[in-house]
Amino acid sequence: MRRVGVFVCHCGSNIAGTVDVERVAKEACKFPNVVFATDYKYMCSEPGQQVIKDAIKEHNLDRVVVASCSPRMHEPTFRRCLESAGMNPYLFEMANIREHCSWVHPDKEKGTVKAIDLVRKAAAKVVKDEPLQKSSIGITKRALVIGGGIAGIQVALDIADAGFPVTIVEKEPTIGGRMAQIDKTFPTLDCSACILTPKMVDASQHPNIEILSYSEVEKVEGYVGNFNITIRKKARSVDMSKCTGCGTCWEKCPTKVDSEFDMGLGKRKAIYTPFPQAVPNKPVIDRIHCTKFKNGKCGICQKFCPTGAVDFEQQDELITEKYGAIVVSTGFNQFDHSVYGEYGYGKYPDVITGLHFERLINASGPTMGKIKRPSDHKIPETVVFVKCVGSRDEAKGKSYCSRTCCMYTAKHATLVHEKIPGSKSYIFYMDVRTPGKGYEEFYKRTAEEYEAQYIRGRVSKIYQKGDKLMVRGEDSLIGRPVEIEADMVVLANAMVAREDAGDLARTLGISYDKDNFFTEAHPKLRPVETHTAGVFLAGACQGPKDIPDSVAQAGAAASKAIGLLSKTQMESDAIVSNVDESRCSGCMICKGICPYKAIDAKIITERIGGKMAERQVAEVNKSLCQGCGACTVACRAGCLNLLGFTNEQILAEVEAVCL
Amino acid sequence: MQPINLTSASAAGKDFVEKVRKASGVDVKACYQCGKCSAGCPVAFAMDYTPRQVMRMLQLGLTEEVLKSHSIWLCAQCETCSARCPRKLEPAKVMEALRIEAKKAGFETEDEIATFNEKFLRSVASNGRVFEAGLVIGFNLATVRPFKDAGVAPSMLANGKLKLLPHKIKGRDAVRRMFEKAEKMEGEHK
Amino acid sequence: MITEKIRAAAKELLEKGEVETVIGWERGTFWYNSTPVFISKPEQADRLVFDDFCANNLAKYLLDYRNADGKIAVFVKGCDARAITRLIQDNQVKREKVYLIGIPCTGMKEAPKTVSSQDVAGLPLLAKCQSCATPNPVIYDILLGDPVPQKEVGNRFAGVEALEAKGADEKYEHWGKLFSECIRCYACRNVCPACNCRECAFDANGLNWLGKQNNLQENQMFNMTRAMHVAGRCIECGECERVCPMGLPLMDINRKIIKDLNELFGSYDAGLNLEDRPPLGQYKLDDPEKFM
Amino acid sequence: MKYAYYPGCSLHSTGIEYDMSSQLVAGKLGVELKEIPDWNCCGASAGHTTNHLLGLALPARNLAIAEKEGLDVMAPCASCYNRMKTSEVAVKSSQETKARVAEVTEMEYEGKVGVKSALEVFVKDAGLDTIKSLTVKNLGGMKIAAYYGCLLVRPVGIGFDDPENPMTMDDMVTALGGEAVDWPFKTECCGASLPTAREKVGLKLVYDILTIAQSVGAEAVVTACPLCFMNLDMRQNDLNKKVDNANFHLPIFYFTELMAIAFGEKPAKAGVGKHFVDTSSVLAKYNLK
Amino acid sequence: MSLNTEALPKSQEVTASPEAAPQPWEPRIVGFACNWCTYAGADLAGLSRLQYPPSIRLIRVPCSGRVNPQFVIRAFQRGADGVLVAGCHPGDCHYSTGNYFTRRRFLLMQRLLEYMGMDPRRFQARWISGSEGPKFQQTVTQMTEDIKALGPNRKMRDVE
Repeated sequence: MRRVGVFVCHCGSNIAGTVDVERVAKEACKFPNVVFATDYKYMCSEPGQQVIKDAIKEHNLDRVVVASCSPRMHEPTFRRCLESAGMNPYLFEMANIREHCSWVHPDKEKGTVKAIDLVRKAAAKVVKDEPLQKSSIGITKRALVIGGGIAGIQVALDIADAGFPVTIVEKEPTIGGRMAQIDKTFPTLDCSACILTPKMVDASQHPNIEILSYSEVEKVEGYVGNFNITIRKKARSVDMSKCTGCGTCWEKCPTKVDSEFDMGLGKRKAIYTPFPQAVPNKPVIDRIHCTKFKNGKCGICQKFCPTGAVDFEQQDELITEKYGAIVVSTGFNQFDHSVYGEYGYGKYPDVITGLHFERLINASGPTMGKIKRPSDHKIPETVVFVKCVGSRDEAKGKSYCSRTCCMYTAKHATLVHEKIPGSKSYIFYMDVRTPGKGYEEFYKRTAEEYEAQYIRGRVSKIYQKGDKLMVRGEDSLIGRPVEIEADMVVLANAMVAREDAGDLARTLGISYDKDNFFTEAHPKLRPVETHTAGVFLAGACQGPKDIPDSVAQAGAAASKAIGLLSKTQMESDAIVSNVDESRCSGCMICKGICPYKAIDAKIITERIGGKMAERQVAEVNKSLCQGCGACTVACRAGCLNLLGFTNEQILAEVEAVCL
Repeated sequence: MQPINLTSASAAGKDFVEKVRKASGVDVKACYQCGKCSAGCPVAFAMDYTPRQVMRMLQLGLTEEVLKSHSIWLCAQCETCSARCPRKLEPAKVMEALRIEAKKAGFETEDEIATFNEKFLRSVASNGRVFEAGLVIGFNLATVRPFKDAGVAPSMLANGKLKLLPHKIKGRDAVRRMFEKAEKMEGEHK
Repeated sequence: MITEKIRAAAKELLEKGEVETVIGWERGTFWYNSTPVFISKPEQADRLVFDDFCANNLAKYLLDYRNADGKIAVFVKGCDARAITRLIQDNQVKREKVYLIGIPCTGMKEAPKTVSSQDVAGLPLLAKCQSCATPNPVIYDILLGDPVPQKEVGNRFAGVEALEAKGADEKYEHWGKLFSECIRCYACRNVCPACNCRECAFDANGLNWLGKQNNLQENQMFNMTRAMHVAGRCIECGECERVCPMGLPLMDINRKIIKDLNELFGSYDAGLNLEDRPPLGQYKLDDPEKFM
Repeated sequence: MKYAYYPGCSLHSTGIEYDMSSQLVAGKLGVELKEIPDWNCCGASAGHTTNHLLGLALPARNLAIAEKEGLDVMAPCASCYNRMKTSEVAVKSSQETKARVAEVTEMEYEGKVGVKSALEVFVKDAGLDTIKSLTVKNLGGMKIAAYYGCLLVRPVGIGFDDPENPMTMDDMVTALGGEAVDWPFKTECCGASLPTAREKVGLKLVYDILTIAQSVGAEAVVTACPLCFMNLDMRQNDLNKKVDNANFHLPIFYFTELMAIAFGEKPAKAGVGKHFVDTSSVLAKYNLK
Repeated sequence: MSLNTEALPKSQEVTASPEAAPQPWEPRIVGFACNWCTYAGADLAGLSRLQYPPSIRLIRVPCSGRVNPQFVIRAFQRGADGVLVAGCHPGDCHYSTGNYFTRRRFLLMQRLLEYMGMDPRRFQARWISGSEGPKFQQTVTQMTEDIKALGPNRKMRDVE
């Protein structure tokens, strides 16, 4: 006979509005084993939890059911409440009569009937609950940062400063990410390289930081505190220990290739570093374009290398390392505007994107900072900026707003005015969204001091006429169609997720939304965590954002990781599988099912038929087991049971719900 | 320019917007006034209200003003706006629905275009096909410009591009009945 | 002729002490069913026989010898050998502890309708042997006699397809009538080599998966759950159907599962080779998602 | 291949050349055209902007007649094609629409047959290789701007080519040995009935198209719609008179005329003599007389 | 001892006529929802106040892989008119492979149930992610309609 207490929450009017909470409490009293039932305005509040604690003492309760919101929200809260009342926190069940009942069923009568059923279900299960203990597991005090952009670098520096070793895995030959391509940064217009490169150098020189550039994460196994991660160090064809970065090889290399870093506006060699201030400043051979790899000839770089660092036979190297925490900061891609037939399908050379423009105005860019249009290298007089290309466009692009384009387009207009005297820039916009600190003032200055002409209206067509680009729009403030003869058009393309974001999410076991941005644990309350414990997010991989927000998130993610790594032991969840060895026949079908390899065979000796005999049974490693329960169904005899969700508990719930 | 009394306008406008939605399948409330339709519209320059403004007037419930506009008649139904709308709306279908509603309400602001269409349909109703010569002459007389484009007539006649007599098809009564039936069935398109 | 070979083989094994026990068949009380026999001395070998009525699948008896020290010899027909493979895969039998004597099998006969007539030749094959796809043992240490040609089996799922074509109510009527006759004697489970748990989930007290009542819905639960438990393990030896006192067509259920497994997850027959893993114990990324 | 041929009102009068050249090309390509008996006008834009149901019913009657003979319809005129395709899609996608249209037309149109534009039949289905092989007198690099207008390519789902940058006619011109000039106004609207009903507005559209065509160095414009043809061809001298420094002498062809000529037919037989803007000089230049 | 076949439940479907019964019959659907995706999706449906018929009772399990086919039979035995098993989309499982096994088990189970005479519409499995509140709402609404059309379930139930 159990002594169960049922506590029904009003949640202000959220539940009480469409569920008769008093009646639910009254009905609850009639359930078997329920000795006490009450209702209260806010169960999760301090006084609410006090009601529970008092009731436990007063009525000598040994099981508690709270009928309120989703267990995903307040299960931990009420478990702590039970713990403080001296009860094992796992003798507790919740009935979700808010999200699954009051909020979705307006009919009060039906809502109440369903609420009563849900409470009966919870009461039936709680009777079968057994006290459970958490077990503690060790933590590998080491963090992995995937993606070496500004966000990744900031996370690494913060964690390293807290005294923990960090590894940055960066897909490109150098860290720096998108920010390295940018010329100036808003709203203060300080030069991007001036504030980024020192951080890159700090990262490379920090004793606690190891940079694995030109590498990718191949496989992630294990769980929070004990990830073992396989990293593929792609073959650079250059021996990093010998190379001094002197640059002779890329001077002598005959093969010229479009530089991805310069968005195809400039050239690079087959052996190259993406940009001069690269960290590590060691080149990589692009095996697709290098003639040595294509037809075995050439090899000039090897001949001229003073330290003999060039090694064509170098192969990819797979290393497996243990980490306690992972921070994902893989950044973003730029929307590919070639889907817009009305803007020329990307065929007009002088219709470029924001990043192309960044490379044009960048002093270390292909045009040494002079804004020359790609088609004939003339300096453009009239520059038209088109915003929301791919953003806020459900038909051909993304439905969301990419947050940063209004500011960087204003910045571009400012720089056009500064760098090309007598030039005129027009900006087609729908809404100017500049909410940051000092952003609005920056935008106002562009319109007033830098004579940028803002036209409210989306551009409908851009076409080549002679050497001019005709841009057709409507100034919707006066309601007149307008046309501009431009020399160059800069499209403010949307920020989209990396094309391999989905695969990385599956590798890490974290979820991602319809646009392939990684999904945070809670949009407001846990923005830098994911539902997978130990995996944190920072920067644009979680959603479009600018540098200040990315760095702020990096700091947050780092603090979360530090919080985790600073613990000596970590409690692993008590919801784990458990084997009834007396009935297990050792068929080991469960072993093949477990995704965490938490089940293994062990030999036990027992007295059978008068003599000692050995027998094989399954054994669950409590720290590896994450409590998914897939093994329990595979076990036909039912000797594997998931504590907290046992077969008996679920059967009891099914029966209670079907009465 | 009198201020618009929005309380009464939007109340009246609400069910007109619903009528437009039923007729055209377009929910004008979804339009966020980006202006891409007006920018791409080939005849926007000649309109009193650009397509975007027409959508805005519907959103604000200015039903009569929109039904009296020139824009809904000048629209050539070339669907450029519908092809490029970022909200996947179809302003062309709205223009079509508004032109039908305007005709029903007796507003034919662009009377010449209205007359041209009427003459066109009357020719179809009576012959089953358009008698082009009759249409042009009828239209010119109705718009009191009897000799408009008269210059081209002789060469067209010579090239057999103008038939003097309409070709009446056998099924012309069936076609005429179609006109009446469609009229009776309110022409609603679900 | 086979019987002499069997006796000679058994005698030699026992004399040499290679095996502790030999499991085979001997003449039963009636001429039309031979029963299993367990001999441990060479001279007892003469009791062994192999005729048209050795239908029993001897593999499951090995479960009683889990902890016996020394090797066990067992005679295996085609279906029995698949059972051995399954038992090894389920870690219930160690390969090195059994000595398998394979016998190519031409199929066992049904018991005669009238006891008196001694006409063996005229008797039809057992249902399970008519659709037998593996007359020759897939695993053995020695093989007595040369392999038997594989006979044309036809569509072994014909019965299942006929049932599938019926309407929902018709099917419920069909199975409802049959299951209401089930007396839950568990003979089918006890004879089935796939059912090799130490203690069956239905016997364990406290785990009330199955009510003790012998009514229709509990019978349905038992039969459906057993079908799901042996999914991917059933070797179509047909013993369950043969031993069922109520004559329920149990193979119609197991064959339905096998048909679905093959259709959904690629062709698979249990017990054919040691490396196979049962389909429900693994997955493919591109598994079908018909109704999800 | 056999099609129910739907000429449409213009092809029996102002667009006579399009009918003549289509028949010739059909003969050369082995496409059998059987004119729909007693076909009626599709209502064009006047129909569906006056009564939506009428706009669907008028084309449906023709489709119903063609369906009786089990033949898909070929409609050279872009407007007729657009209207019939809209009716076909509407009837196929909703039972209710099918019932209402059937009630109006008093004929059953199940939606078993569909409609194709002449461009689809003669170029896409026939295939560029067939066209190349049939070319006897190639166009010798004549610079031609392919003008599609709007109703052939829009709306999406009704139009059969890319709404922003269609290439079917461009490929045909190249296959015939001409040079298809890349220009941005391929799908800008010519104003349809506006040049007739509202001259000041309509003429500006025609003016813009012709100006851009000229600026890219086109020696001729090819189109697949009788209304676009009439606006571009007949209105040139109106523009030359009414707009100062407008001096257009840009020959306009139907794509079927060019195909017929290239396949060895005599230009006159294809109907090029009936144009307003003289075509003989450009044909002579590339000895296609 | 043999059972008399009259005890066999009458298997023709009792079509509930909503007008006649005073209180329209509400089907009872037992739902097994995986904690990380479908349960979160149902929470999101609640957060966005998406109304759906109160016919479903969700049982939370850590992963759809935890749902044993025998639970489904037990639900039908005890009177459920419909059973829904829902979890993360394959590839998104929080435990990486849990739902691959769900898929295999319930593809087989669904066919077995159908083979035994159970109307397939009564047993559904769906992939509903944490961000698909509307999909949860539609699934429940659709399933309620289907089962209302079928009427109360008489099969595999306690024999009245």
